[in-house]
Amino acid sequence: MLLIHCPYCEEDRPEVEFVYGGEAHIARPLDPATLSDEEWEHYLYIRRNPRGRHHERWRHTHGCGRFFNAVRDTVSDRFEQTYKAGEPRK
Amino acid sequence: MMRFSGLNLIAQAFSGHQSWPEQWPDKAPKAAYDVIIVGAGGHGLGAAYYLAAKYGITNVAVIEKGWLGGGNTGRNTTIIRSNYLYDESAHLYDHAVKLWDGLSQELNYNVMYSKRGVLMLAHNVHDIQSFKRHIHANRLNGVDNEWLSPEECQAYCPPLDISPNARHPVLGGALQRRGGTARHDSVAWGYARKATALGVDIIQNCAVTGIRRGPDGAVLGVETERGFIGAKKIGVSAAGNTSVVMNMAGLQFPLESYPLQALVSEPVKPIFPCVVMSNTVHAYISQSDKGELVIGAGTDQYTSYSQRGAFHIIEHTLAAICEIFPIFTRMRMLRTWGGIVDVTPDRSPILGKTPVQGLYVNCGWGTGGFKATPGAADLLAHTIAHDAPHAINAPFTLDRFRNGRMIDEAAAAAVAH
Amino acid sequence: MSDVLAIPALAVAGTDLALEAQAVTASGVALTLEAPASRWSLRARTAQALSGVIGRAVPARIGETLDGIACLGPDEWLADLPAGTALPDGAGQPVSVVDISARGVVIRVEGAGAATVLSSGCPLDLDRFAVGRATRTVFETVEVILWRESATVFRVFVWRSFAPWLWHALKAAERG
Amino acid sequence: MSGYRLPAGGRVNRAAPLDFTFDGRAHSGFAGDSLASALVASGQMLFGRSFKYHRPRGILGMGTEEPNALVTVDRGGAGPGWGRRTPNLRAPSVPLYQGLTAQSQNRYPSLKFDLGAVNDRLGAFFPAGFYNKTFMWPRSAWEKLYEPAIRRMAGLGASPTERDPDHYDATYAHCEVLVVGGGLAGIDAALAAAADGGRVILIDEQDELGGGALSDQALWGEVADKTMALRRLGNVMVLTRTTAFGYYHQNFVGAVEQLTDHLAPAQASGARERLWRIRAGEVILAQGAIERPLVFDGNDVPGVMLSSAGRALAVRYGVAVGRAVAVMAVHDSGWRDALALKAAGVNVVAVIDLRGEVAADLVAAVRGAGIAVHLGHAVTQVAGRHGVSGVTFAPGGTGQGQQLAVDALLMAGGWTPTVHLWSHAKGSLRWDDTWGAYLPDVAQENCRAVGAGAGAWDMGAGLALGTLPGPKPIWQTKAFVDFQNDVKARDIDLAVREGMRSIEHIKRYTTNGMATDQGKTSNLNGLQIASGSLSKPVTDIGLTTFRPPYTPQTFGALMGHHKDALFQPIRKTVIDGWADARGAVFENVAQWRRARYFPQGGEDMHAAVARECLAVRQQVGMFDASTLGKIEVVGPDAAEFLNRMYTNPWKALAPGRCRYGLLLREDGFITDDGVSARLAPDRFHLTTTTGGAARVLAMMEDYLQTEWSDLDVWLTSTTEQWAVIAVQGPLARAVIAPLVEGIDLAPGAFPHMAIREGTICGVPTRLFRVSFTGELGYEVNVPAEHGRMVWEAIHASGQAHGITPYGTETMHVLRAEKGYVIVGQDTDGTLTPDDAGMAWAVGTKKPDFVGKRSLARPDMSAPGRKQLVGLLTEDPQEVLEEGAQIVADPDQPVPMTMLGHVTSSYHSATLGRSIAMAVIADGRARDGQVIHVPMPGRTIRARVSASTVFYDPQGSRLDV
Repeated sequence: MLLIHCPYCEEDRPEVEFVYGGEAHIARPLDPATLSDEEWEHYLYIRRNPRGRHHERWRHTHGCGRFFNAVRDTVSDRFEQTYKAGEPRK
Repeated sequence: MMRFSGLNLIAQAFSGHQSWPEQWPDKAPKAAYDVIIVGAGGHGLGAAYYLAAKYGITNVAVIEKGWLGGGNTGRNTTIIRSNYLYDESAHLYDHAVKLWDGLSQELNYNVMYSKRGVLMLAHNVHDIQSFKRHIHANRLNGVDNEWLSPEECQAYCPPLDISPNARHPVLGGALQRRGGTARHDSVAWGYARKATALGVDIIQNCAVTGIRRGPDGAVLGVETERGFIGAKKIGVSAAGNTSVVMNMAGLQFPLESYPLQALVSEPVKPIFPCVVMSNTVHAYISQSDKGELVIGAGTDQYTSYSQRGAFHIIEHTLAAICEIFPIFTRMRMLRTWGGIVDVTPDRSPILGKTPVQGLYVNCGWGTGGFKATPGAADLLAHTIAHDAPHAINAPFTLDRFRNGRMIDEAAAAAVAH
Repeated sequence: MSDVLAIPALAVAGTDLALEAQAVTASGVALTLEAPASRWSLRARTAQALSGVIGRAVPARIGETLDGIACLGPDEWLADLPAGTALPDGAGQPVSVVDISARGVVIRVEGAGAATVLSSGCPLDLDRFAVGRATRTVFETVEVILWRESATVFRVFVWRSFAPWLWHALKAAERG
Repeated sequence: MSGYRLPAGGRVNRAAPLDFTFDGRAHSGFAGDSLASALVASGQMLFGRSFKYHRPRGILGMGTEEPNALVTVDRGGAGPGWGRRTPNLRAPSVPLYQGLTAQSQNRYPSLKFDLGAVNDRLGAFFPAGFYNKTFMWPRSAWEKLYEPAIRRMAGLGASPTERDPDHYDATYAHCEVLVVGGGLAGIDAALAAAADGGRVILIDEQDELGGGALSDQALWGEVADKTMALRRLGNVMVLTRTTAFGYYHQNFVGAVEQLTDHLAPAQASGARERLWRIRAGEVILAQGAIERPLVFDGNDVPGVMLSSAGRALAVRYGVAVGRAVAVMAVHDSGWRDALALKAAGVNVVAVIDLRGEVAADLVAAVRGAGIAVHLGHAVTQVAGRHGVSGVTFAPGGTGQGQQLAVDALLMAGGWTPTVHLWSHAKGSLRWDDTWGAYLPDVAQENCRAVGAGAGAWDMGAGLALGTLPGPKPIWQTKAFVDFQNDVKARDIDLAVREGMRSIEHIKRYTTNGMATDQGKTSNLNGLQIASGSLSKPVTDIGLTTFRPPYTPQTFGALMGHHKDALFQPIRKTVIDGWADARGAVFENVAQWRRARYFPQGGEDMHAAVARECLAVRQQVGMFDASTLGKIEVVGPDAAEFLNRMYTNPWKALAPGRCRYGLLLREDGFITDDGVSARLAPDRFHLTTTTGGAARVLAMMEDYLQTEWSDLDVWLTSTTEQWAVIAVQGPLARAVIAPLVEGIDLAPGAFPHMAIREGTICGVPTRLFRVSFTGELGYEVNVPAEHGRMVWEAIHASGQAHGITPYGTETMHVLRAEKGYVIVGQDTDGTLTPDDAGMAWAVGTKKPDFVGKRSLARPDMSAPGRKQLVGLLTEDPQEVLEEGAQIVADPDQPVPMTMLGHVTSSYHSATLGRSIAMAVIADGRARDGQVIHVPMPGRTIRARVSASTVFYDPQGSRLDV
């Protein structure tokens, strides 16, 4: 069970309080109608899925309820840092 | 290749088994091949074998960063079935089941395909509706799958608790009698042995570090830890690592890689005759020929390449097993392990050509790739040989994520009221 | 042995867990169901914004409590006030005031071993959970809000339909 | 001396004798004994049969490494169908208690005479991997003959076949320092850590602290003093009989504590085992080291065992392992053991060491104790089958042999540091030549290893060997590496010859290290042998990965609380008890249980549902809809937010009015629906499906927080705040009118699809005028605590009008008669709004909503998509099976081209015939066409209706 630092609660909390939210920093296009099918496919489905440093979303669902972002190494599963939603990519 | 047989085994016994040859030779890579397969799991080795055996392409290398069969092939719970809902899936998986039948003889290697039946339990009205839909569709597709009452389920699998007081009572089940298990390592080894006998090179401990493309964009070969190896065509069968390999060719894929755990109990005398799956309770169990209860757990929620999962997944899995099979609470867990499964948005595989000329892919099998091994391998070989998909894998293209023609078995089983 | 008989009975009861008025865990901690109260889920972008609308001071830091109001998240508060208390509904204001008085119940866990009993299913380090703190968390798979009233009293807020399961899980906690 | 019990010594309590049975024979031992020590004391050296060849086996070790002496212990049942039998327990780890009943395993008919031992005679035909090479002809024989035979041979002990009356406890724990291993190194680490004042947990698998020191009488005093010191500290928790089995991410360690299995069943109360889920700041691993067996011809005869086991038996338990004992050593520790045994009163006759030179003080001491010394020699042969009757040893293992009459032989093959947990946590390892083993190197977690497990303990010097040198070629020997799985040195050699070059392949091919001991005594020997066969250094062959658990752990302990009634919460509404008392039949829907129908006087479901349906159509019915998901959406931007989420427009909805909302996923497929009401300009009361409540709330939070965080709107789940009672039927108004205050129920004042707030039975209500039946209807929302009271009041008020409670099955029929869709039944995750015939619910003028862009993808509007339509069977009494498949041509060969399937199908009592809904390719264009439903043995004909509305198509019954 991972131990995750919630940037809102400012505490390390157990993974079972959190829900994983997939890759971070994929903003929903402001005007989807103007996107090509390929661009829309990219938004919906294409993921970096890197082996190594991964920017990802978590939600402290059973805690403060907030989504936030994290940088985690997908080989060691170690968190490098977590930061609040809306902050720039670290 | 020395023929394997009971007689030969007896003959060898009298000479102390001193004359068995290597099952596959360890080869140094040649400068170039007609086809390179990246990934020496069952799917990749099988593709090499079918390229050589069915399509006459023998100048083939299978390149593996670790040891052959060391990825998901050697880490899964070996369930084989083809009772899928959609025509596309049913045809795909049944192609595999047909190849499983006779694979031991074809490879002259006993892969121990055991048609002990796969029983999927229904626990609520929605399950019944969904299973009946599968059963009818399977029947009209020529795939066996039949409905059992709770009492028939228990007769088929005596340890099953069918008490109506259970939290999730068993309301019936769908049984595919041709479903079952096989011996996972033997599949990889059998393909490796037969493929190498036909001229295929297997190169282990040789990580691919890049895919070289020519000015026209077509593949030229792979960069590896042991230097560049040329290839006219490259087939990627790298399971959880597919995204990484595809990145080397400049492609981003609709894939995410998740940890998936499994476990076995200590070996006990035969008690569990079939394979039982319960999607509602999240339990998957069979008993190996060695006597261990083989139990599939769920995926962790986050992407990972660590081949390691969280303990609470194991807690939930064993609670689910004991809910359906309360007699097993005193059994003991012997070993857990993890694999990396690559999951597509519709949880169906991608099997076919890629936007890069000469680059072919077989990925996205998620938690269910083992059962498809011979079928997927054959279809990848076909696609590579003809530079065009077979009719069976034609629907499993990348395009579907653009045009919306998904093959979403899980969505078809949607739960809501 | 009584426990031998009790467990099969529980299994047969299966779907029929019910709350008693009061129970004692195996390790001697008393469980009681608190009387109904007036409870709200309060939401606003800041403590000040909320405070201005409801006319009460609210804690600004997550986990803090003040006069029956707990800060659960950066924009979320739980008000747990005496039955019959009224709050302005904040109409037209950038706040959300939602009555949840009936949504759940509060199980009071009381005794020297209260933290120990809760630790049977709650993954938080309760030794480090100060008196006066409140937080949303889980007990095994069930979401709860934990509010530490004193060294030996925890109040566990849980949605109504999960309460029987939680009650019996707490009752079953053996560690003494 | 009774049997093999030494006249004095040991840590057993000779004043507390205990009776027990093994294979039905009575024995006795003392408190403090393990089953193994008590049996050896009774002269029992044969404990079990090996897995593959059924060879007779004794004990190899006296700890968790034991591969051979596995037994079944039966602690008795609790009535018919309940039992406490546990297979595969390691006899050395089974504490003795009064009345213990143990059985040997994997033998038939008896331990001494086992028919399965024929496998041993035929062993030459069953080398490693033999099953890959045979059993293939004739093909049909695999299923009928070979596989059943192989499966019958499987397993060791027998699985329990009865339910387990015991229960299991679980807990979380937190500490600053966790020490795993309670030997002196662990005790010292715990004492040092405790001095910092933080919380310390010390875990040890044995029933008392001390570890290896318990086999060294000189250290007993130190262990006792330090244990006392630990117990006096307020910040240290000592857990004995507790095994740390797995080391997971960020210092999360799983451990299982045995609570009652060491007690006689009559004394045992409470949970059997407790799962400890520990989060530690720092982990200190003090797991010690495990002695390695020596690999030579005959090393598995009962009576040949690890030197440390002989020592533990003598020193800790006061038991002589034999009348005349020899030690075969390649390591100094064997010499020390010989002296310890001698001191304890065991007749040690010789120490044989392959090394030509051994520390002079050891040699002198051993000689001084009257023990013969044979340097530069190796045992080459062991006489005896069920027990040792003598050994042959020779210079260099190959010279002229001499015989020695002994009945026990101890093997001192060196030590393997226990690095299992270290490896679980992905710590790296380094090869150490002096230990001939891997040692912890770089930790990935805040973790360190101490003591023998870290290579930091003086075990003496020695050799690291693959096999002892012997006179015969390897393929003629029966020199065991993995004792339980019967893996011999020659199997590893064969695997290498057949091309297995990695230790993973060798392991999988031979099964070396895959037995219940998970290779604790076999891994390193296997590695050394493979290294020799491949002529490559050990470090080039790799190391198999250690995976949790360290030792096997009970399913029960790992599932913790989640047994029986506590497996998963079952959610019930406040009205559930009323339904239960009236004999309702329930169904599970998501986590909820819901009343499905209310049979009366022996009715079956068909009859009950028909009666309930007619009551609603003709008079009035009441239905518990409390499980519907509810979300309160509040804030100035509430309407804007809903407008972006749902397919249809929301901004113009007037307060006091309701609207049906259709929710798509971003991929364009329907995910949920529900009727929602606008209570005020900035307040909405949403409903979702029962199963979709949590999913919809999570999805909405996601968009709100991460895409549209500028909107001032908040979401609150109110599912359980409100009990919901649907009152439906032409007499619905008459039923509720007497109970409602503050709401004008007149049709003009309170039309269909409106909401009003007032009171009912004196409690506040949000009263919806909505209908999922097609009749005049209300959904009475009241705070849940009043739900039961209001339900009963409505029921009482309805008596005069013939009110009938109905369940989900009737609800399904009524809505199907009206063609209302159930998301998840008539739609699955592959239908668009147009597919479901709900294009009307899509706001075409809205520039965007969740899922809109996906609907414009080429395939989402391509011809041939499956569409939801009605179906009427030609035979009106034929009710189609839900899930049945539909074809155009029933005579086509298999595989058939299927057009779609039946999603909902019922007998409609109202219409006096069957009705169905189906999704069919180009369904709406097939209006009036006959389609076919092929069932086993027959085909059913039905006619397509583009409309799914079978009853009151004008909706006239709603507007009354």
